[in-house]
Amino acid sequence: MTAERAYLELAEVVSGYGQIMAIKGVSLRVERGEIVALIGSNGAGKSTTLRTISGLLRPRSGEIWFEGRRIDRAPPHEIVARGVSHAPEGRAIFARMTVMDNLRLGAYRRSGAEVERDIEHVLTLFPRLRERGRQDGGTLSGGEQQMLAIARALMARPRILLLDEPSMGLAPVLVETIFRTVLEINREGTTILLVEQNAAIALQVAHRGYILESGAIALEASAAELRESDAVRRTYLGID
Amino acid sequence: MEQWIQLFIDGTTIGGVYAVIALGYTMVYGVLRMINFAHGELFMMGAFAGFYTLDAYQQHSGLNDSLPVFTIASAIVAGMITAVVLAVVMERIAYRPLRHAPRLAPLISAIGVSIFLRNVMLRVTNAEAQVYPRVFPRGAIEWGDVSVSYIRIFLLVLSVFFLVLLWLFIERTKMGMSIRAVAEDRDTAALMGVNVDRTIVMTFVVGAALAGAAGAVYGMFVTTATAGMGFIPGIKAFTAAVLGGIGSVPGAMAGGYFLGITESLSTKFIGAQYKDVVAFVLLVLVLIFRPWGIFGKREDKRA
Amino acid sequence: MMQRFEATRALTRALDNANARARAAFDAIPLIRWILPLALGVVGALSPQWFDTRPTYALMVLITYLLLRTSTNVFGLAVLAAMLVYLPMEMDRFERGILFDIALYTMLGIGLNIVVGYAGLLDLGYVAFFASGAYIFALVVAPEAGGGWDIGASFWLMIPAAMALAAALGVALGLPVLRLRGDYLAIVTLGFGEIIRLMLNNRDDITNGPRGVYLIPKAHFFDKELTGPYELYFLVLAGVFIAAFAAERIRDSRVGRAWEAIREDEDAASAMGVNTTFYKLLAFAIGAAIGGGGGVIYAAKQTAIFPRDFDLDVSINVLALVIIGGMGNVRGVVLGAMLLIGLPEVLRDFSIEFAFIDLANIGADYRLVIFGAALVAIMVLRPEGLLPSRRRAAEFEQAEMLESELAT
Amino acid sequence: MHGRNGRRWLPLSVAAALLALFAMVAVACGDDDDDGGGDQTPAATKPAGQTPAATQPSGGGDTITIKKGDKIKVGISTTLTTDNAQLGIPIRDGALLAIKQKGTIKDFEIEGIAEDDLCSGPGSVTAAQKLLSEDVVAVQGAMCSSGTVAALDTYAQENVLVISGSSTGVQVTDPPKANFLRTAWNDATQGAEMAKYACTTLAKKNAVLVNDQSVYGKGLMDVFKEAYTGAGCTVASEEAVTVGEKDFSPVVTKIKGENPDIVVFGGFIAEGAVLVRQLRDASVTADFMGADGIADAKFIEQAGGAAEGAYVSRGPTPAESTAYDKFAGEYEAEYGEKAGQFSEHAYDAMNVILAAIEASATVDADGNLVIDRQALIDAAHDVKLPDGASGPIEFNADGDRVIAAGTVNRIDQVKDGALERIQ
Repeated sequence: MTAERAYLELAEVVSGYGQIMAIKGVSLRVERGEIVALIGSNGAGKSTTLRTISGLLRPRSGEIWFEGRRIDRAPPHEIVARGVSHAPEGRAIFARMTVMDNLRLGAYRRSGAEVERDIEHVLTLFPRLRERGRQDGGTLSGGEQQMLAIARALMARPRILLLDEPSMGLAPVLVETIFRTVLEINREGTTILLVEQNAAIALQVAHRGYILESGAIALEASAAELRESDAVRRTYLGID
Repeated sequence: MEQWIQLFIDGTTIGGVYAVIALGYTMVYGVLRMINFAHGELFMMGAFAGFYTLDAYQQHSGLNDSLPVFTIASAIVAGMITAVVLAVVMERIAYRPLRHAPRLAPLISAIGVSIFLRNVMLRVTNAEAQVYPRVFPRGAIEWGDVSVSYIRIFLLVLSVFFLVLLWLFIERTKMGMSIRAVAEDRDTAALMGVNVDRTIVMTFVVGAALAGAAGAVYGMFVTTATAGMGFIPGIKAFTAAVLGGIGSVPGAMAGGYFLGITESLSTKFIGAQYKDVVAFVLLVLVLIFRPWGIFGKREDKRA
Repeated sequence: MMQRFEATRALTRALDNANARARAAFDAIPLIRWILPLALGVVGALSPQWFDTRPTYALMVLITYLLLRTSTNVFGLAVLAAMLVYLPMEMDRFERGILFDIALYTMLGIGLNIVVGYAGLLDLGYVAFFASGAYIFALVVAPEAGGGWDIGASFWLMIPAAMALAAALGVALGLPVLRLRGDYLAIVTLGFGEIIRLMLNNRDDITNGPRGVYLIPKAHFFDKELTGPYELYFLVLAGVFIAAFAAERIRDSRVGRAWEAIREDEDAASAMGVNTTFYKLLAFAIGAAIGGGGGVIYAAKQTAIFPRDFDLDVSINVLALVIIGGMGNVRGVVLGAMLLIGLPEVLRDFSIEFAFIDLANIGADYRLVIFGAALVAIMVLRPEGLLPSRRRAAEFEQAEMLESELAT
Repeated sequence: MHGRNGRRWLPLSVAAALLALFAMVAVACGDDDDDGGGDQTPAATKPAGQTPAATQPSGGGDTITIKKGDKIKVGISTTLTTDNAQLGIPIRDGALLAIKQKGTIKDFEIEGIAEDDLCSGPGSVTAAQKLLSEDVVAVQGAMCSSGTVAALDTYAQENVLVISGSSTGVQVTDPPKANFLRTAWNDATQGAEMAKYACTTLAKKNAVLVNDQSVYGKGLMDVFKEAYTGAGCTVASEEAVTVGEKDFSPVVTKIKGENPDIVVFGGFIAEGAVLVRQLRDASVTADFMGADGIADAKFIEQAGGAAEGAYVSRGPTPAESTAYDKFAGEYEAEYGEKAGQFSEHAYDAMNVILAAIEASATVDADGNLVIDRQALIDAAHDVKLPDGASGPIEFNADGDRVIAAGTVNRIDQVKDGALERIQ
């Protein structure tokens, strides 16, 4: 154990709801510039992990470090201010607000002309959203909502992006579009922690991966190794 | 005919008061899914603050015969400040600890706050109605038999002004946007960097400022303040908020005016003793046919 | 600027911590749960300078103690029953009056608990049923009112009759509003309560209007006239036991499970084939019947009733005692009734005198101020109620989880 | 918990059985133990099958003994919380003033105990129970007619003398109660006198009646209407206002449309002042008339200038009386505030109580004060106070005041911001 911390580091984090602890001592590290995939089945604690990082849940014990500072006691809005942006599970679009308002909310902590520039930027990433700008968020299709969720998360100019199940419920074509954009975002310099049930695609874009089982890390390896691992193939990729 | 117009104006006046109070209910409900039963008491405290301000002026220097604009403004501001301070304190002490409690717990806590404030004021005033000094020149604009006094015009205009102001605040400002966001989805709003606690406090502040101002102006209109004066407008405004679709800002406005006008017209129609019956029957009917209120969103199943 | 923020934050944190500590202390330390009530009981019972109404106070504390301490075992209940009967003999008229009110409100609380606690239907107009029970009885038996409806109906006959009529009213009121949920239902029921009261006030021809119905004859138990709260207290007590017994039996039956399903997720319940309309109406009907029965006893004790007796405060009081006690169980209702109905009355005689402040009249003058503050304090310290049923406590945890999950 | 549900009925039913057993015993004992706490009051056994009206409480050996050195306790049931306290507190103070002035009866000090009756039936019953548990000799109250009607039964059970200074409702003494008297004027008298004055003396032939939907206001207006129409005048419409509301504009608009000669109001200060002010603001010029519910300086104060010219009926009063002024001066000297509209009636009621105690109490061999309850009630019936602050006081068999010869129903008019007697 060195004193040196990773870019994002979770150390023995225990967290959950009420008496029920959905994660029971998760430790993981994400280095700057990486895409790290967190893979696990339903109920393994993936979303809980992300919600704990972004401050929606306060860990019962353990530490979370980001850029050398502890963030596990900070409220969510401060964590956002430090550069952690979270596109939550199920997209959580503000259905009664327009697409533009959703994007502006993403840049809530900033203001001025640069916000408009950023909007322009994310709209080039997701051209589909441009057409929908005046529409209420609730009227978008599932894929559009997912795009909006990611776009909105980018509006905070995150240094790390937490993506929760971006592929959920989407047609394969759309999934591909979205993951292509994810890669692009990463190339622009944003670190990404990606939670996915669809391990195949997650491991294609990720550099490294963690397997989460019943609230604990079962395996850690590079994406390539995980893709080859028998256990992973059997459980998460389906044997083909 | 002229009587109908007069009744309509009467109803619009009290409806405006209901609407302004209803906004506080509906906004707090929006962000917290909680009925702030003490909201009517904020209105009452605003009326008292207004009274004490005007009374102090009168004791100190006497009130001029001309329209004392500054005095009136300061009474309204005093009402707002009092209500806001109280709202912030009550949110901190009585509601915030219950953020994750079963949903009926804050309701009871609010009832406790309401009983507390009402009885404190009863003690302070020795249960006597406090009479406002008359700051508005008596007189009215007359049109045939229709007569609209200056203070009524002021009240009418001010309620509309407040409603517009609030509308702009909610729709056009960043804080307003964060209130809408928190109302819709508290956690996601937090993920956007919205300080949820501060937004909730802000919601209380805005609602209380409106209620406090309404209380002070209403006090000038009816020229009395009593400890129990918040109760009936509170219930009516709550009804108005539900009528419009609770959680909906335009709904609360529409509901307030609708209720006020209905009450007023039914006084003529059916009899004053039945006006509340009419109001509640109407409420039931509206909700039977539109269970989510006039302006509410039907998808809101959790409410 | 930054420092100011830090200061606010530190203060906030300190408040949070203090709050959490107070709550933890209440939960964890037997001293507070058991020993303190006992000590309070002994001190209060021996200290006339604090409380004049000592037997009531002692009874309240003792029952509290028993409720907190024992789960339902024969011994505890026997002691409780013995005390409920014995202590009133030691009480004076006022204390018996308080006791009657506590018992009556316990009964109403049990009724409302079926609607709110079991079926999850927020009802702010429960007074409607209470009022209808009282008025049905009063109008039938009081010759002064309504031009002599005196058909010589016995009090005992009127209880089931009024209950049945109240239940019918419950169904009638319930039918149009079943589609409504949550707070919409709350305001509509509130509206119903007010409509009933206003109609009682306005329809002079039937109800004698604001002048009320008076000279209501006393109930008789064989040859014994039930003159006042003391005698009727036993009747209410019987009512409480029957209602409690029925309520708990129903809760644990198939009906109770249906209610639970509806409360948890109405759509899911409906999808599973639960006839939600029927079960919701059933909850209204049973709750209304109990309220109506309470109304009859109330009218008999009061001998004069007025529309104003049935205002929104009654509904709010009953709801508040159910929630403060801890929704979904009878023990909580008892405790809630004692606190909400008993406390303001016992406080009448509360006085403190020290140093330069003369608080001799603190109880008489400030009892409602204290009462309001106490409501807030209880809710903040025990948001799930003082005695939540274990099932409910589990739900509370779950609710918290759902709360974050759904980000309401 | 779940697993034990099935067995829960066992303890419950055992408890219920025990309870039933105890209850039977207790009810059986109840006959001899009517008031367990009251060592001073031996129980009164009541004949079985007594009529519900309980107009003739059993008297007999029902006496109160006050030990040497103890105080004579007298109860005051009035409203001390809620908005109605602005009526209730001056009532309490009026009654307390009488006690203070009296000082002692047969060397026994007198203590007034005020309880909050919330101006409601249930509240008044609770206050009655409280006062009885304090072993009061007699009670001034309850404040509101509904409260008195509801609480009288409780008082009758102990045969306690009750005199109200403010319950004016017709039904309070109809049917009459043996233990009840009042120094307040029966609305039946007052309403009729008001109607006569409005229709005949003022010659205002067309009236709108407004009541506050209370026992008092509605009752008074009903009596008024009957007498008024009986005298050949017409009631254009009957309106109602809700207690606690402050904006009566729609009602005012409606009244304006009726264009009456006079607006008659049955209710109290809070609503009355608001109503008259809003009438004047809407330039309704009809006369305004109210009764003792608004006969108070606070009405004028709260109405601003609008009360000017309003008629206020105050019940039968001798043409010349200095008694009220004397009382009002003493009241103000004592409390630093003006007396309320029922203060003098409460003061008189308390004086009747004190006079009756003085007349009926005896000191026994041990130096204890012995008061026979029935004798006290009888003595109260016989009390005559020619110089009562609210006029000469004498009671008829019903417990209502006798209208003394040479008195007329007093009507005041607001002139220059003060009530001035005009009849």
